Amino acid sequence: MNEASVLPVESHPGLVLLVFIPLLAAILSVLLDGRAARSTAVVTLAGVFGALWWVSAEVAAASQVRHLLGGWGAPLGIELMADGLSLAMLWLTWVTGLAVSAVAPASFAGRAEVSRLFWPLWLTLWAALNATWLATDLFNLYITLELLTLAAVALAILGGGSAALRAGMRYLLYALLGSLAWLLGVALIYAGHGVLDLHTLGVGLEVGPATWFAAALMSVGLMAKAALWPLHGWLPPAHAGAPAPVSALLSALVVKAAVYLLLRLWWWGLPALTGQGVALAFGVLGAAAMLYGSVLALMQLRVKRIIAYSTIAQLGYLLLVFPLASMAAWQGVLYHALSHGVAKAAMFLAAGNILMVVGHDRLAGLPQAMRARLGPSVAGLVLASVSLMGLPPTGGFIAKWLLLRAAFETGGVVWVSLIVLSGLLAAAYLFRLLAMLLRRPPGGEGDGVPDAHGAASLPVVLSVMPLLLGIVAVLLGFVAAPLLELFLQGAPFVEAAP
Amino acid sequence: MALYTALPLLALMSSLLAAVVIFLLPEAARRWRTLVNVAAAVVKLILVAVMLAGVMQGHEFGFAMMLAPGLELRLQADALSLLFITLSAVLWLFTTVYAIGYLENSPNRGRFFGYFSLCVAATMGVATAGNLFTFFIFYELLTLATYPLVTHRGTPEAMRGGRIYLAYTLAGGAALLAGIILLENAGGSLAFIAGGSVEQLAVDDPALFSIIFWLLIGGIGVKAALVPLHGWLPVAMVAPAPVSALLHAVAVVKAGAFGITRIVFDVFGVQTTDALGLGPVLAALAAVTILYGSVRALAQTDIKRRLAFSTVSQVSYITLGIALAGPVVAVGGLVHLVHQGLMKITLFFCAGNWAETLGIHRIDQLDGVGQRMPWTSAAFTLGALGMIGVPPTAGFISKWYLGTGALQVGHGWVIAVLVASTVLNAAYFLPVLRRLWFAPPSRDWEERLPGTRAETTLALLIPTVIVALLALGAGVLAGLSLSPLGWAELIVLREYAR
Amino acid sequence: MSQPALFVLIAAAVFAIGVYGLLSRPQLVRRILALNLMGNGVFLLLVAFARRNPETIDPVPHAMVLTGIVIAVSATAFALAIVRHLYRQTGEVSLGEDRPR
Amino acid sequence: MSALEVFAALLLLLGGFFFLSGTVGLLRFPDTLSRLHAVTKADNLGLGLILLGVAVHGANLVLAAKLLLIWMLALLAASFSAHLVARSHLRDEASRDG
Amino acid sequence: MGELVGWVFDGLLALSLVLLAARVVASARLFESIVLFIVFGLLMAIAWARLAAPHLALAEAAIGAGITGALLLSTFREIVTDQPPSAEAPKVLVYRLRVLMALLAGGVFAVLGWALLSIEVPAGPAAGEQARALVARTGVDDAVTAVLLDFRAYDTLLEMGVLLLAVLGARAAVAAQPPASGDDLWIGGEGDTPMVGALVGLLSPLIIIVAGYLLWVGAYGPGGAFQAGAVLAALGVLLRLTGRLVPLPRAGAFQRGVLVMGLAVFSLAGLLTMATGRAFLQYPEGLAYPMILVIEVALTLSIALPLVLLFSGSAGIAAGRSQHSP
Repeated sequence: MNEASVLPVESHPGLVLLVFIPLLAAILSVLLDGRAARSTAVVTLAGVFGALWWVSAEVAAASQVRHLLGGWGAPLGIELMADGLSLAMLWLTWVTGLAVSAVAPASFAGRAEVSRLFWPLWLTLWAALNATWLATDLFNLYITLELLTLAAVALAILGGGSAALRAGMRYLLYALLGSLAWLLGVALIYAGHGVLDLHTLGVGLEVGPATWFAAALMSVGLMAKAALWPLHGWLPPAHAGAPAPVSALLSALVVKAAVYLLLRLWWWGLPALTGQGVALAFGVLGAAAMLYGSVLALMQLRVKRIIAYSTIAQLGYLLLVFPLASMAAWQGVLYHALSHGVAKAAMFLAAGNILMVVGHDRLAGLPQAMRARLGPSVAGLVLASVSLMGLPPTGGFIAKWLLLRAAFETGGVVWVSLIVLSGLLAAAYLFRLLAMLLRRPPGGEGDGVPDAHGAASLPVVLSVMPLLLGIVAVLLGFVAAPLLELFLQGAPFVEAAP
Repeated sequence: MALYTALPLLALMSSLLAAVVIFLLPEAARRWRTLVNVAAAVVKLILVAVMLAGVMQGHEFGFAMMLAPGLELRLQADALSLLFITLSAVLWLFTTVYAIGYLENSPNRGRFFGYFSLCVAATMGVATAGNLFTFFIFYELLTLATYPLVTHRGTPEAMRGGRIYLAYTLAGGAALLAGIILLENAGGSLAFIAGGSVEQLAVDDPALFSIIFWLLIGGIGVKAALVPLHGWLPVAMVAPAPVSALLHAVAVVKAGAFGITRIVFDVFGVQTTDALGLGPVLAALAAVTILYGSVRALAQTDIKRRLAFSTVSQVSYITLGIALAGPVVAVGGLVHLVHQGLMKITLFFCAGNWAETLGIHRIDQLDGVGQRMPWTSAAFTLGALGMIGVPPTAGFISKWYLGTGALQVGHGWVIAVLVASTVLNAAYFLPVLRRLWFAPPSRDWEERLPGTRAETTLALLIPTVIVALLALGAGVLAGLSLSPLGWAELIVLREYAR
Repeated sequence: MSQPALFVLIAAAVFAIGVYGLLSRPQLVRRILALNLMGNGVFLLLVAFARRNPETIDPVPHAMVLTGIVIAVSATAFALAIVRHLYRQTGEVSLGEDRPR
Repeated sequence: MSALEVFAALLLLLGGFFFLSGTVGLLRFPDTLSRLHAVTKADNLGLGLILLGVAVHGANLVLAAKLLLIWMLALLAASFSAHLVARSHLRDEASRDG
Repeated sequence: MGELVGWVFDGLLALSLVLLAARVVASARLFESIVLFIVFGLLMAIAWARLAAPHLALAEAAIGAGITGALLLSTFREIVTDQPPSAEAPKVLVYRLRVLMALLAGGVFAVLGWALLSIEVPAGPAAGEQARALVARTGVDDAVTAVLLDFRAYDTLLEMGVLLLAVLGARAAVAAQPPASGDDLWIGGEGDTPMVGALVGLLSPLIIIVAGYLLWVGAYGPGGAFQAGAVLAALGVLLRLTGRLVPLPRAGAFQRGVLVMGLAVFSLAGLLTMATGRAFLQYPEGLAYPMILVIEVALTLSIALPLVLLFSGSAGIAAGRSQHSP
């Protein structure tokens, strides 16, 4: 009985640091009450980068790195584990975090209380995200999910009016419902298996009604948190109503945590259940999300709403790994998660700038935005949109290519048409937005709209960040080979024979 | 040495860098922008000349990098690429000068020239693509870069034109993508190899490869304006004249025709295409397009719309030549790639000169313009006679090779098509010439550029005259080995040498 | 029927009642109450199962529920704070249909 | 069953009876003050008897001490809450009358 | 006989729980629902006791029923002062929807019940068995405390983060609409009587003693940081209600320190063990108990303060005397 805990397993300190550097920074920012936020952020970013580099090197060498917290190990203790998938999400978190931390001081300038609260909330969110990417314990994941929920909702209502409060409340209700469904599933799993560790569970899975029901409950819970169709209702108001840096975090990372867990749960924890029926069910849900989100995005009149509905649609892609179930699909989904994250962050930050300068984000007002010298923001918006449509030469294109290849290999014509159609719909709703930027303002040549005044009030870092992220989204189209090599460590599929 | 073999990349970067620099320049920096534009065009011309010399001596130029597992970005310069590169590099220089003159004092020039350069970079990429994957990347990039040019004026008609253009080209891109991945999935090589590489596979599964062929041709045919995929071309005429010149002569339509050549020559191979029975069908489609375009052109009263339908017709000469499996007919098709470009750009420059100088847009306004603007009208006459195919113009060379070549491989019906087309060409061009030179001046125009010493500004006039002379020279000097004809013969020799 | 089985069923019933409450009562405080009921159902379930073998009571679910109780009170407090401020600003205590402004 | 156990059981039953009557009073009496009267007195006594019963059953001095402490606390709480309820009732009446 | 009594008792308890839950949901008046929910929590505490989970009984009584109840009631006081129950008669559609929802809930019950009863006792190596087997190797005797602070200490640590987030989140809700001056913060202690002062004076030391006892006893019996923290929080609520503690719009440095102390001490302890070449929170031999005790003390305070702040609805609190006391 005891040997499990005395096995000489190397516990890599890097994993712990990845969670605790942001957490300690959060503690510090509560203590300092908003002072020295920049230095805290810089140190945190540097620290997490170092730890991430360290862990990445290990994963590249050993495909999987673990840390047995308390030295106990599963099934009694809690383990942290990093593989390629975790690393992909950890790096995405870091990049998004860098962008958000950079713009936050300027974005919340002049709003002391909001700024005071933003830092501890965001740093805790970061710790919770990293904890989620590394967790393998079902109950521990319940706690990280709650951390994510509370931090995300608190950030979403930060500094908003009653609309933001209402949206946040709706988000909270969905998310708490999701947590409870997850917890009930965990209870059922524990009752039937006596273990909470995903890997141990996956090895000794007992297939019975309780396990099936638990799997369904946990999946529904995660779907509510990931705003997967038909549990998406909370997302558009919450993401569209939050401050721009927060929207970027929510869209790029927080919803993805739930999808990530969906993958972890089914491919690691419940491999024996992940058969045809489940695959088809998730495939259909993904397809519904892709089409529904796209069509609704086409109907929106506000920039942030379009971006928010686009998130619903884009998350649907991630579910395609279930029906396609191949290495190519895994690569595609992984890369889609990355490039979507970066692109979404860029778009929300750009939309935030438009909102700040033009005063609203109605589509009809965008021609003025062009006049207001929002050049870099708009350029970032364009680059990110191109990536989101899956057009070359961007990360989104590589992802779409890999997914399509997988669809041809395994899925057949239905999935192929779905991906193609969804890409065209994305192009439709995004070009609807971009076309507005090229349109001649109604007032003819009148240059008298917000103009230089607006640009002057926009700090450089805010103005440039969307462009930088957009460039990253494009660069992702060129570095996929080395990135995927790292991020495929420990993937649940093997490369198909050529 | 590495730099020397990477010349295709450098040629591409010369435009790409120019695009980036121009985007970064402030709107008011007119001189700098002009300098960058012209310098980039000249530099590229030099690079292309070096490559041309190299290829003549049998050097190989290539650059490759892995974008994702199994996806290689490959640029290479072979004889066929150089035919296209040289055409676009030469014409870009003149179009740039022309565009600088044309857009004098109009708003958003920075944006215009940025996308303009991007567009040429994409064309370079299409021309030097070493495999279908790379081809697709630049093919889509071309779509993205041309869209803002089409909608440049920002008027409702421009936006509508842009929308239709996008709908066609993006749908075509999707079909192309599906075709490429299907080809890859069926085991075919994506690399461009003279003589094709799918012979054996196609014999094994002719039905599948027919589908692939039509997906590819369908996707590319959109840009080549193959009936019934031509609908966007007349609508896109709302763009400024240099853009139309670019679309019709240098970039978009040519990229389509070039792509069809690549598919037939270097993916399927002429023999395989013919063996599958695809060639004659494609040729028939091209023939229909030739006649349809001419008939529609006849009915247009707007100069640019008439020219647009003329393009629909003329570009399919290229397709026709490629589709019929014979060396001489292929030479006719390939050489028309260049000839049509030279002639059509002349015509569009003339149309632009008239519009810009006298505000003339309709054919019935042209009465007696030959007296007011003799140089422009003479250039137009040269181009029009070439289009009709009067000896010894370039158009005559093309038609001669097409006709004799078709007879050689037993497709006598092509002669009938050529004759009918020539009659129609004459029917829609000769009345214009009559109005220009022989009708009494109606003075139904407004002088927009008073005070210029020549008939119009030199920036407009000089490129027009030069390209007209080039068009003439291509026909008269066809016997030289470096003439378009000589080069086309070299390409065909290599293709058929196999 | 054994004692754990009885409480397990009760837990299921309480959870189901919570689900009904969450769906049928739009008033926000009531929704929070319903979520708390559901949580209590899950807690009861865990602890009842921990007692399946009367001699060896499983301490892990007890620890889990203890953690769960604290998390539940945290989430409830946060939710109630939002409700209070929503009421202060709008006078509403339920979420209307989401209308994009 | 020993005599002690029987005694304990009797005490418990008696305590239960007081609780019951207190509750009946709470439900049946017409106004706040008389309800308060019923609940506080009967419940405090009931709780005391029950705790005494448990103490007798447990036959352990430490336990008995703890139970006594609990009863004291309950008495304290009950008297204060009764006081506050009565006070607020009187205030309500005063505001209604005047 | 004893078994039968147990059965009857369990049966009645179970029935009451279900009926109360139903009533909480169905009651027309919110106040009634809240009060019944508190009663439900108390009965849950009894259920925990019946299920041999004394830790939970204590925690439930203090937190589940006590603090949650106080929070609900104070919210009720604030939001429903002048709101009569909706006079609008429910429409037919609403009834139909309700039937649908009831069917759904019934379905959940049926499937859940069926799934639950189908569960077999797991055969493989279960976490629980290991936990009991390895308690001796931790610094504490109580298995639940061992799980909370050693085997699964990481859970407990992150849970402190949740509590912290709740406080920050509540402040974020305020930041959405900053109060004009701070005068809308409810002070408490209206209508104070001399008796309240006497009660507070009597209870305060007692409660502190109880909290200390609970903390200390956790090492080998039911109790521990959570229960102790909840009891302390109850004292805070009492003082807040009677105006002995008054709200502040900002938390001072000391309170901010207490707020994160548990999290900080816990994290630093873990990092310290890691710095000595062990796994995170792998206590060195012999130092386990002292380390756990230090952590627990920190946790207790960091549990109590957030709960009080959440009840108070303010970012900070300060000592103050009720204005109305004579």
